[in-house]
Amino acid sequence: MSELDLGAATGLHRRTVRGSLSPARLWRHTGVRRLVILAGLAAIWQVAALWQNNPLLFPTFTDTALAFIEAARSEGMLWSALASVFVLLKGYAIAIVLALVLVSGAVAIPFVRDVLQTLTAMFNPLPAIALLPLAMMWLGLGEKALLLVLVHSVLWPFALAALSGFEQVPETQRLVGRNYGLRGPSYVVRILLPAALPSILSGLKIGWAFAWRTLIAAELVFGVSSSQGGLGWFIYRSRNELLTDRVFAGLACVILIGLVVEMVIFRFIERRTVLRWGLQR
Amino acid sequence: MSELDLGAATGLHRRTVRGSLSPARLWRHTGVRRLVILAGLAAIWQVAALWQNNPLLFPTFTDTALAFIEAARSEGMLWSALASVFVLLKGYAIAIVLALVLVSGAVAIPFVRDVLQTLTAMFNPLPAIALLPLAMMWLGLGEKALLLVLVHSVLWPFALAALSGFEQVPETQRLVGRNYGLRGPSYVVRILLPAALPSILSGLKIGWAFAWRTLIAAELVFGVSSSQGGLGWFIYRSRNELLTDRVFAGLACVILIGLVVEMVIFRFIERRTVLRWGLQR
Amino acid sequence: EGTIRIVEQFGTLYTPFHVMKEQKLVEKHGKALGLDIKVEWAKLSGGSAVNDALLSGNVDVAGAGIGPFLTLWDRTRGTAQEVKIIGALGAQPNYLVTNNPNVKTIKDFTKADKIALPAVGVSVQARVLQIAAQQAFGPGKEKQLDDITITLPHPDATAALLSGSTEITAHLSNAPFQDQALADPKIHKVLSSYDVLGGPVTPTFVYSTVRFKAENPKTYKAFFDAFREATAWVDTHKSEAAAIYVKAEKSKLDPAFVEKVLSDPDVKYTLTPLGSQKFANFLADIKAIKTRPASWKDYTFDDLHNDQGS
Amino acid sequence: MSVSASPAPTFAPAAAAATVPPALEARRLTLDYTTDAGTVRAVDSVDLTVAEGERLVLLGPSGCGKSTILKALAGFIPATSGSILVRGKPVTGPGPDRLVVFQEFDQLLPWKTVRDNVAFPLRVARKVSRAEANARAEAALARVGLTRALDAFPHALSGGMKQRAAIARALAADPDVLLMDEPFAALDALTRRQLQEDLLALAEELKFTLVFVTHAIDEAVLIGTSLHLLSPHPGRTLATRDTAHFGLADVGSPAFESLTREVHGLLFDKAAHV
Amino acid sequence: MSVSASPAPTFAPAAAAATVPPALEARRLTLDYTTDAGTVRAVDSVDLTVAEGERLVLLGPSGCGKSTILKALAGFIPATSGSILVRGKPVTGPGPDRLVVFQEFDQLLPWKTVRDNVAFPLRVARKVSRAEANARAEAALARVGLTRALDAFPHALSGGMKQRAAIARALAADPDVLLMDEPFAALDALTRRQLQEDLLALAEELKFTLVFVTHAIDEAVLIGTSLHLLSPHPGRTLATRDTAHFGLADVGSPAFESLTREVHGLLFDKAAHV
Ligand SMILES: Nc1ncnc2c1ncn2[C@@H]1O[C@H](COP(=O)(O)OP(=O)(O)OP(=O)(O)O)[C@@H](O)[C@H]1O
Ligand SMILES: Nc1ncnc2c1ncn2[C@@H]1O[C@H](COP(=O)(O)OP(=O)(O)OP(=O)(O)O)[C@@H](O)[C@H]1O
Ligand SMILES: O=[N+]([O-])[O-]
Ligand SMILES: [Mg+2]
Ligand SMILES: [Mg+2]
Repeated sequence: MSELDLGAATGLHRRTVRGSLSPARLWRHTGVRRLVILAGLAAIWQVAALWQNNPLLFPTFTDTALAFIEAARSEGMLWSALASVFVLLKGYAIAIVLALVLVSGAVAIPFVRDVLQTLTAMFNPLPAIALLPLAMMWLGLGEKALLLVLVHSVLWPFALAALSGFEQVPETQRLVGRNYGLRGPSYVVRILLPAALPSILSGLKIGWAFAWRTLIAAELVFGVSSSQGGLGWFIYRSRNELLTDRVFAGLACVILIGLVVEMVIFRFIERRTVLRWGLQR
Repeated sequence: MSELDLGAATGLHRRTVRGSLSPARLWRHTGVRRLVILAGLAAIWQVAALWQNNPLLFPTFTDTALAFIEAARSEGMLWSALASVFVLLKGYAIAIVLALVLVSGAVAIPFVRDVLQTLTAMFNPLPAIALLPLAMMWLGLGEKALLLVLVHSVLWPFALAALSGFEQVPETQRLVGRNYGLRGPSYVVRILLPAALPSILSGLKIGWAFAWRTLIAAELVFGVSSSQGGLGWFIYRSRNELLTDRVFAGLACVILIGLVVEMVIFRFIERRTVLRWGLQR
Repeated sequence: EGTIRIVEQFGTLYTPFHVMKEQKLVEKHGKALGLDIKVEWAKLSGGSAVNDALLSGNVDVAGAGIGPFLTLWDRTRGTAQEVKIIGALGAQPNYLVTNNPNVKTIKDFTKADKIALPAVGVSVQARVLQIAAQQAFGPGKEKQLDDITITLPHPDATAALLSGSTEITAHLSNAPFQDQALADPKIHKVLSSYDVLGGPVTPTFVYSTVRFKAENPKTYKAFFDAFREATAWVDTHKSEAAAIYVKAEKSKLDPAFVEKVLSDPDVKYTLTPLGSQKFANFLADIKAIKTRPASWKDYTFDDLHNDQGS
Repeated sequence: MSVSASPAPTFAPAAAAATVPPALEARRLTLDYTTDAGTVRAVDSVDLTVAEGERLVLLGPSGCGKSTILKALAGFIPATSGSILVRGKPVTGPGPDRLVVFQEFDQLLPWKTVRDNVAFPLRVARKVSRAEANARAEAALARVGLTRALDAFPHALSGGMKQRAAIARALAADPDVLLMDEPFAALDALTRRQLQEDLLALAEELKFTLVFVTHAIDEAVLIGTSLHLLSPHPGRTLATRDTAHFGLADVGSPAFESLTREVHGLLFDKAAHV
Repeated sequence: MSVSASPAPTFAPAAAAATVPPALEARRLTLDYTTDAGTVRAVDSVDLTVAEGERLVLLGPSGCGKSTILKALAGFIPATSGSILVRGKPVTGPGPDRLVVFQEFDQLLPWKTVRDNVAFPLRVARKVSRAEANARAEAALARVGLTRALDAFPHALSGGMKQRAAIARALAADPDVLLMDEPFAALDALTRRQLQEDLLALAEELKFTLVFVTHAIDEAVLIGTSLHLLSPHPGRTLATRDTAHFGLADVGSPAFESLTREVHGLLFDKAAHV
């Protein structure tokens, strides 16, 4: 009984592992391994940049780090990043919800699925530039247009991943859900979503990345109607002033946010869900 | 026996269905449903454009169709498209192979997996603009730099999808493969790849779409010495000259290619594999 | 009446706009006309985006290069959306700069050179180079150099040129990038757009729709007066203007450097279009626009018709 | 009971039982699978009737269509021809009135602990509170000997433990009709006998109607009130037998043994395995 | 026989068999699963020896660790302590010399037809041509009665058909050591008896070594040359029995029945189900 007493001891157990300090144990800790990898990459960067000796195109890691600190201190780069993150999260959330609604419709109604697959095949390859005129015409120059572009960049790939995940749910688990009388949204939420969680998570990661790519590209065109701009605008401005170390600092900020989201949020969700449930190794 | 004679009769059976012409039967044919959906979308487009009455921002479907024919005839738009497709396929193929190698390494060696996950979390959110200085410095401004950007845009999302697919392969199937002595590449090719095919296909679709997005965006920056240039350049040029109907014609070309790839190639693969194997509904 | 939405882009040429913003000049002139004007400023990058904003009715007044303007004017002529120039943002040369010591004139370029410019074939810079090629190699040879041009945004092109480690050996540039490049002794000027177009050129214009002016005459007048005042002020207060620029753009550039850029003897802050008609004629020659304007006044509001434009 | 259609209630108005339609009824039920390559007939014109509180056992060789019939009764597979009636009404789809214990090991929801899996149908039905659902789940799991695995996730269970959890889930939900597909196949003799006893006791107590698939003939005779024997693929009715009079006390008795032998003979003596 | 170690070969140097190391040997084998919440001991200090050509049957209640032992012998689970030797050499991982028939229904590869699934290990081993592999696959499938499903994909098979295909796959591959985990649990009585007979005949013919898990005690006595009884979770050795002298002809004989009853008693009489 005590050996199988799963769940309860989890927190305690982890804390024990964390307490010890032997190198082998430390190495087993994901965070530690990641730090080592990051340090390695930083070292490679530094050496490559020193060797190229071309700070206008490729500043060193240390220069970038200094520019980062400087920009964070005096330029409010972190506030710009925060502003970007807010807009991004808004667009991301809208896209995810919309995609889940569409995909739920698609698994329930074959015609909706045809429509969704057609729309995805059509719109997914379109670059943001294609949407600009329409976004401006219908939504003006503000955040709404930016959100449209963001939603476009996240919606289709996430819908593809989610639909594929839903369609891979093992037959028996579908039958179990329907056997208990689950239908419509509650069937999706209580059966398909958890069963397809590995694919959903991979779709969420891909969507997250593309939201960033698009936001940074789109902030150059949009969304600076008000006083400040986001991180994309910071990068663009630095680039226009040939402050390459600041451009890299802005990109490093994107990278850091990406790492935090991946290592803290997504890892946490994975450990708590798909890994714990044996749905993913 | 005859009832279970799977496989052999497939082709014949389909042809029979295709031969008949009752509306209900026709409707059951995916191609027909798709055509109806496309016609509906075209009609919506036409009405919306007529209602907006702003041809410089939003040309009608018919104007776009005329511009398409005109551009295909006298502007060599289709040749531009072909040129784009070739470059795109090159970058796409490199990225897919690279991703599969990395992901195979990641499933075999935990440390490689850490590295891959870290790299993906770091680089996936970076927009193509971030690579520009490095691409110029190391690869010049020709096709190679364009390929670098393409590979970047496909590699990370596809690696994410493939890794997630590999990690979802049911334990028993893994054990069966290893039981027969499969290891390394042959284990990946003969067990993981087919077992993870639904996720791989969704990753391929996402990668395909993003290759297009990136190609069109990147042709504005790279490799366009004025003589040639692909579809992206055609779109950009038309946009600069405010020939909006031609911009839309160029985008329609992207859409058509996307539809063909989805409905002909991907559908075909799916019907022959994951649907037939019961891995996906 | 009472609201005006203005869209600007990035660069030192937009300094009059910063001054208008900083000193609330539009509001001031509005009050003089008995009008409380609400001014909204937006910032976009790229002439296409600016034109889209104007066409979609999201802005009333736009600032963009002569190329995007003439294209838009050509496409909207005779429609409800017809656009005309309110005024130029100032005369400023575009330099062709190179780090290849062998290049003295554009005839010296070889296949080994690459000339960076924004949007091969269609940008202002590309047109200037084509006109220069026509002058250098003869009629019909305007595309002589197109094969060695390459599309690259100004910042990247400047960085590439300065670093000297890429194939880019020349750049048809813009302020302040050309000034930054020329600060490096390895880089020299090959030609100026002033040479090509035979005198000062105003490369960037502020324009609006005919309808906006007709429907909002007072607001328009307030803007025009403010614009004129700001432009005159910048032309005479270079160092204060530089400070305003640095502040407004949160620029990291040295204010002294900005002042130097603004004070370049070739630079003149004026509303009067200069060199634009030659440009329009060239576009008409190569059929990039359908209408050949009889005079620069065809595409300019009548407030400036008494000026010595070209 | 014969192979022909059971008497419909309207034709026997005088009989007391006739006013109550049977809990489950299939008339000339034919079931096909559509595959890539055409149609596979799995079940061919099978009639069966299960009155309220009765226990019908399906017996037949591997691949003869037992699981298919069960899935059709549950409402998952539409009849190609013929009809399925639940309390006299045609089946339109699955529902919690007919709970299924599937043959597959992966029928537990991987994202729920064993306790939550068992409590799940109760929670979905919203008939009881969370605490009550958990209490009932724990009681059902104790019955199948899984108390030590309450908080485990399904992937950490052995095959037999998974099946036991699925059985507990169905029993805890207190359904009108229970459809069980070889539920005891993966269990050891002792557990199997215990669960057989439990099932019979519960059937007496809760009066649910049961359709049960098994390969063990003695289990069939013990569990069922009637047996339905199927021919090899495609499944057709071979014979039916009334076994209501056999109880736990009769196991091993001469009558029991002779019926077992008879059924074995019916199923296999003339069966030509392809 | 007690829970202590079985006599290791080194203690009996005089015996002729001692020069040939046993095909499979486990010494004080302890197996743990590491989960989210800590370690679960599944198997505790089990010793077993299977000589070349012998057939060891593992018997024990559900969840006692039979499948775990099998997976460890196959090389999938490392020993927490103790050791596993194949022909005297420590096991380092899985290999085609020890083919496994798993307990799960999803062990067929979904992307291969039944024929290709069965031919797969032969193709991987590269010992035979494609035509030869297919011929052997078809022969093995005919033996388990699956000729009609040669070209079907696994998802279109019934549970028992999947298990039969998996059995055919293992038999066709002609392994040195065969590890079978309740292979006949989903089969009807006739098919089961046929496959028991086939398995015994093949074992005589091909002289493979077999480790076999079952819940049916009579099947255990019939198939095995020795039985290994395990206690409930965590699995410890309860007893071992030599059953080499029982053949098909003895089924139902008094000696057979008495051993069956004895084993039942050993397994369950004092077994305290949690
Ligand atoms: N999804 C499917 N697609 C096509 N054919 C199927 C499918 N499922 C089952 N069949 C076929 O239908 C027949 C009946 O299958 P079913 O699962 O009902 O058999 P069963 O009686 O339950 O067998 P078992 O005792 O082996 O579980 C089988 O011969 C099988 O080939
Ligand atoms: N992946 C796993 N993670 C954690 N614990 C496991 C895992 N697999 C099995 N167990 C535990 O190990 C014990 C032995 O499991 P095993 O599958 O070997 O049992 P078994 O004897 O084969 O049972 P059955 O007859 O039910 O198949 C079980 O009590 C189970 O709780
Ligand atoms: O267009 N992109 O999102 O890369
Ligand atoms: Mg079945
Ligand atoms: Mg087991």
